[in-house]
Amino acid sequence: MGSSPLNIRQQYEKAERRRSVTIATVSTVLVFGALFVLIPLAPGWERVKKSFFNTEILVDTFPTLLRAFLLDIAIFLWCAPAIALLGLAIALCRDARSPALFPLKIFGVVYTDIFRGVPVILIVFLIGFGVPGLGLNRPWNSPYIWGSLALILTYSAYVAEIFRSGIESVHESQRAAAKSLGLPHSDVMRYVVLPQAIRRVIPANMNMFVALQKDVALLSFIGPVEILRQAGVYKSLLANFTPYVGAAIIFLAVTIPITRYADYLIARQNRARS
Amino acid sequence: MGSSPLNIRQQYEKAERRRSVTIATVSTVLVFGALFVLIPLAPGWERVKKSFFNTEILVDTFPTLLRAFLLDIAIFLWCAPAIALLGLAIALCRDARSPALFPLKIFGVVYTDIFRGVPVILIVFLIGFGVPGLGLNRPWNSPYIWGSLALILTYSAYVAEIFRSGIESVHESQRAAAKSLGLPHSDVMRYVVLPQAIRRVIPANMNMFVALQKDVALLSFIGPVEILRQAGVYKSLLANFTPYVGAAIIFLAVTIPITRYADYLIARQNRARS
Amino acid sequence: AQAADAECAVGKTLTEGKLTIATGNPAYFPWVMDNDPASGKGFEAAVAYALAEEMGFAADAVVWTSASFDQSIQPGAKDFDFNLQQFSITEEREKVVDFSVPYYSAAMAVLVRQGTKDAGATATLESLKGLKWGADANTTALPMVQSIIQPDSDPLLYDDNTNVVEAMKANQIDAALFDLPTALYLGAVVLDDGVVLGQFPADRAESPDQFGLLMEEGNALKTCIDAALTTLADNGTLAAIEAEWLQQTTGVPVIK
Amino acid sequence: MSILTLKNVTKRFGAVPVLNGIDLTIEQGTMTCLIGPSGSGKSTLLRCINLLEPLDDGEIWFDHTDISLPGIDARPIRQQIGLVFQSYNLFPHMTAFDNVLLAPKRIYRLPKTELQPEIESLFERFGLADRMQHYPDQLSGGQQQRVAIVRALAMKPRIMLFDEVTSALDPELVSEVLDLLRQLQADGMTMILATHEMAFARDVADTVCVLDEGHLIESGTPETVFTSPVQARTQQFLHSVLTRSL
Amino acid sequence: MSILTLKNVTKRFGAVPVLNGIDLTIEQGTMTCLIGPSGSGKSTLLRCINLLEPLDDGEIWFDHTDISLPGIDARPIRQQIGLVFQSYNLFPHMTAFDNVLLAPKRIYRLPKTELQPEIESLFERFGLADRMQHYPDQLSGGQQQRVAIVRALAMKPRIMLFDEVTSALDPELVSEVLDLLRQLQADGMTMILATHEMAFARDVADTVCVLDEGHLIESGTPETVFTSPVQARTQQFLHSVLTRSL
Ligand SMILES: Nc1ncnc2c1ncn2[C@@H]1O[C@H](COP(=O)(O)OP(=O)(O)OP(=O)(O)O)[C@@H](O)[C@H]1O
Ligand SMILES: Nc1ncnc2c1ncn2[C@@H]1O[C@H](COP(=O)(O)OP(=O)(O)OP(=O)(O)O)[C@@H](O)[C@H]1O
Ligand SMILES: [Mg+2]
Ligand SMILES: [Mg+2]
Repeated sequence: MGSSPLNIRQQYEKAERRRSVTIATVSTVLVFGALFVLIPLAPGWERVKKSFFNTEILVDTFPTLLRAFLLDIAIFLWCAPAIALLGLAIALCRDARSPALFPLKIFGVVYTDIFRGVPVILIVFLIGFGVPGLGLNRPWNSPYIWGSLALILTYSAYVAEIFRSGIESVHESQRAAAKSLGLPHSDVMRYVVLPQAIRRVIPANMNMFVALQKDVALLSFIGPVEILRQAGVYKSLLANFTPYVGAAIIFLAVTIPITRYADYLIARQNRARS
Repeated sequence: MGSSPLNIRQQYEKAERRRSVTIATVSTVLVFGALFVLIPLAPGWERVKKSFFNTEILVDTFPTLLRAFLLDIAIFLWCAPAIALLGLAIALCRDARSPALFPLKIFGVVYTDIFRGVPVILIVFLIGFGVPGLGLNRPWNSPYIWGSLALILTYSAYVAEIFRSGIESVHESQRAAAKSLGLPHSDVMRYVVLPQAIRRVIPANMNMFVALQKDVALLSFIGPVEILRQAGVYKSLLANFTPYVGAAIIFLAVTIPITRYADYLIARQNRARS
Repeated sequence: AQAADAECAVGKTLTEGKLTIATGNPAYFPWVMDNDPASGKGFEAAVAYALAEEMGFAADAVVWTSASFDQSIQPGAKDFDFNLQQFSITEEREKVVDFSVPYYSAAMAVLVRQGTKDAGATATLESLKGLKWGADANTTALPMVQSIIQPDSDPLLYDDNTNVVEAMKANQIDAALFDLPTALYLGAVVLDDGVVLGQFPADRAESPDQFGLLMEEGNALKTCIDAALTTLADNGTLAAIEAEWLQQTTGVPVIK
Repeated sequence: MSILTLKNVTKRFGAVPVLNGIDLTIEQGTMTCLIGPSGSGKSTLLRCINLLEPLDDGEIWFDHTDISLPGIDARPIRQQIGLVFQSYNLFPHMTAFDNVLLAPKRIYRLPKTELQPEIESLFERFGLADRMQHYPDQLSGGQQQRVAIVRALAMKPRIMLFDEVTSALDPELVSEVLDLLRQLQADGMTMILATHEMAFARDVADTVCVLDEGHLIESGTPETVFTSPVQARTQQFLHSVLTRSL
Repeated sequence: MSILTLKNVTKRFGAVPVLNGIDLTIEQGTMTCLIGPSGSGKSTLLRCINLLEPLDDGEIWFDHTDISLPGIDARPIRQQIGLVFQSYNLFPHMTAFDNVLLAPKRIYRLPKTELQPEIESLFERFGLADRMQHYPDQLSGGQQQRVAIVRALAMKPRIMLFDEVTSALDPELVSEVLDLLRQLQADGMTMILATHEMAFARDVADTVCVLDEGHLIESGTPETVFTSPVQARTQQFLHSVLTRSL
């Protein structure tokens, strides 16, 4: 058996694997080595390190940042369901096919155009500061309410487009099959199209909700002390940017697992489809 | 011919059309009527109008805002090609299949994870203030350069994922067909896979570039006076939010046509595929 | 007089019997020490308590809250009776909100790093023109830079003092304009090698920079506050607080 | 007794005519096979009969009603006219049983328990009893098509339309579906089939209709159409399809 | 004279065996048809011969080289072994001409002008001269498959592999592709075909091989295999496929 073809193949594969691991190790060591050796040689490294990578400040501020991040999570948790519902409603508006529902369709189009077209931060300013001024009294003028609404309106426009693409991806024959059984339009949607459409766009929506999680931070511009504002407060007090690095770390800890998982779901779906 | 079936159908369609136009008109009038009548009845409307929809201020500040927007466009114009190239390079890294190229693949994964996981604004701070602090001298420490780099790094992570999905959407048989002719891997990519992949992801990338156009505004946080900052300056000077409305109008004028066009391209592609 | 003033504020505050005062988050040295206005330490914190007392509120009737400039100029109900945060009084702002009579007249000062001074920058308009300028976009420093100094290249703008200073550290800008106490503090503490190059005197004829308390437009409390502030100014209390908390400003050359 | 009568049925997509004045009468209990080249309008004709496409002209009489009139409520009619497609038939997120259950449950608003025995007996009759709780992707193509047919039968239609129900199947799986069709024919179901299975058509059809570019160019018993077609176009079509497999 | 010899060819996907020790010898200038149920491994076998899949065991001798050795440069070998698939053959973003031109141009690094006459004559020979500047989606399925075959021929291969090149075609278009294969056979090309076209296989194949679950269960002249198969499984497969179309 020593020189059988099977053995040749296995030996070859083993050698290939060994070679690849060697290359991987060497190149990784080289790249990181270069980063760790070269950057500290820069004349301003000490200053940058003090300003951006100050361990002491990181340790001191991290717990508070983490606490502030709870507010991000809370805002996220009440916005996400609202966004999903509103997004779905608007997607259904845009999908309206009967000519009598044309105004709904137009409404959906205008809505998504406006809220996808303006930077989130402007919407947050305009709604977060504008609506309360219409004469609402506490607690109804809270920036939490109106800031959240700004996020909900903006993101539901994106989510609506995702739902719509999901609805359109359900093959026309599925609708035809359901209709040909005599089911009314609402049942066709509810039992046949939506269950399939929603399942398909879960990964895309997860990516959207990662983006939302990051944009919750924009609420800080109208008052709420969430993680970005808290980092900003520390930055001002300590004249040091390390708290931002701390915030970045916290964000990565949340967003990487979710994006990875969404990517995994998308890849699985693509495999299943082909 | 007066009562032929053809005529019945045409009459019916005409009636339907008339009905739908009526509904559309009435409901549009109702909705906008409600908005225009009810909102001004709110007790704070006068104040909100003065703060947000101040025609005088809008007219005064609009030309300057428009000029500031030229900076956004300039930054966009030099970032977009860099993002496309870097994104493509990283997508190719992630697509590497040979085990010897595994390190490249890992690099691609880590890169996209980090830059998709951290809010853009944090990256802008960290790179825009951090790198110049390493001791670069003018003009090499310019916030335009490093702020742009922050955008390029962030967006190329997203664009890379889009390119990757495009590359993966090219059917495996296309690669097999090219390989079976004896073409080397680089030619398979260059002549067969990429031309198809890139064409397919053009609409998705267009949406990405609309988002970039909006995020260029974040550069204002590290110095450049682009449209959002210019609006902010006016806001401070005039204690009035109308300039933000002006900025929103300018953004809409640019983003709506592009998103509409991208949506149209996507819809056409979907039709072609099914 | 005390009794009359005390009655003046009755029924006009946000919460009956309490005086709600807003300041920034964070509040900066030397206006408020350690970001803790309730300690009464720092110029503005001390002014706030003196004013409260003058208006008939005990120290424990003072409630602190925080509100940014944007929150303060948003139309509609405010969450504070007044906001003191080095707001400069300007004509345009007066159209949207109310200001009290001034409680401080700020000299504006030019902050640079030692390297810039070594390179030959001097306290003359001529020399300042050639520098690369930065400023806090939300303050009146920007119009001053543009109207008085008229620099050769457009200034870069930032959201707060710290970002301005960071841009200085990164060598992206040479000089920035702050009110004098802030400039002295940033130059001495935040920048390792900061130098206050010169100042524009507070009592200059055109566009003096004066800080006032910011209130919702038409706030009934305004007359009470103005009366109390005038009393504090007249009886020397304000001057005493200024002497205690703000550094000596002599020795900073006047820009020619 | 005729159950379905088409008169001058005409359909355009945009300006492109797809059906050009089709006249056709279907007798109760017969099997009609539609043959013809790709793109000749077979699918469109079936979709028009099922009211999935509105007509541009012509009439479709079902019993004593013109069901092609605009504005008519299509749902009760569709329940009487079953339609099974070439592919994408079953709802992939439901088990075979739920696929069949959905329409009766929603339309008659009956509880599952009441419908269950009847549906189960349908599954049993067509040899699918052990597949009821499977999802479509756990079934072979032939099984999927049979479940799709059962689903249409559960609404107790009076006519069944089949649109190339075997074209997407692996050659080995075709026969099990054709066997089911024979079984339905034996039960006396009225059926219209668009098909490329010439051998089957010749074997079991009562009438064969040849479509070409939206025209009904030939129609008659299988013997007539296959052995002595009148139209040159029919001869040509039959030649190109049949030379290979004979 | 044998041109290709498979010895004990074995392939697994993960733990699933797909080819179980196939032994097969192909003579120069013959046509071999692979038949067998769906999933029996026909496509996989062709892909292994084209070196698109590495073997797990066994040898593939092409002339006097074992081309299955790991680490061998597959490209010059693939140029000698053409492969045409069931579908997704042509590059949709190139004209028919450019599809054919790509490989010779990149591999021999010759200018277009030098290659043009030869390629044009290929197109002419197979009746596609007027389709050279069309894009694939402007061609019918049969024309696409013929261009794909021309593309493989342009590399002057010594063997051609065909993987169900007619399965995705409308029935009317099948014959034009089969005609082209007959033409190649007349030219003396060595060919291996995976196919469901039993009539064609019986007509023109020199050898018919029956695959079942990765085993080569039967192999011989068409007469032997179709009329008196040895294996029960072959009989059963032929029965299910042939009863319908006869
Ligand atoms: N929704 C549609 N919009 C526009 N044209 C259509 C539509 N559906 C079908 N057609 C066109 O109508 C013609 C007839 O199509 P149909 O599907 O009825 O043919 P068929 O006989 O069923 O063909 P096949 O055997 O390929 O199924 C074709 O030319 C087709 O392109
Ligand atoms: N890349 C792959 N990964 C895992 N399994 C595979 C892969 N390719 C094929 N198979 C499996 O190998 C078996 C043989 O597949 P193959 O495509 O060779 O069959 P076939 O005889 O060509 O069938 P058909 O007639 O349907 O084309 C099947 O069970 C298939 O699921
Ligand atoms: Mg059809
Ligand atoms: Mg195959």
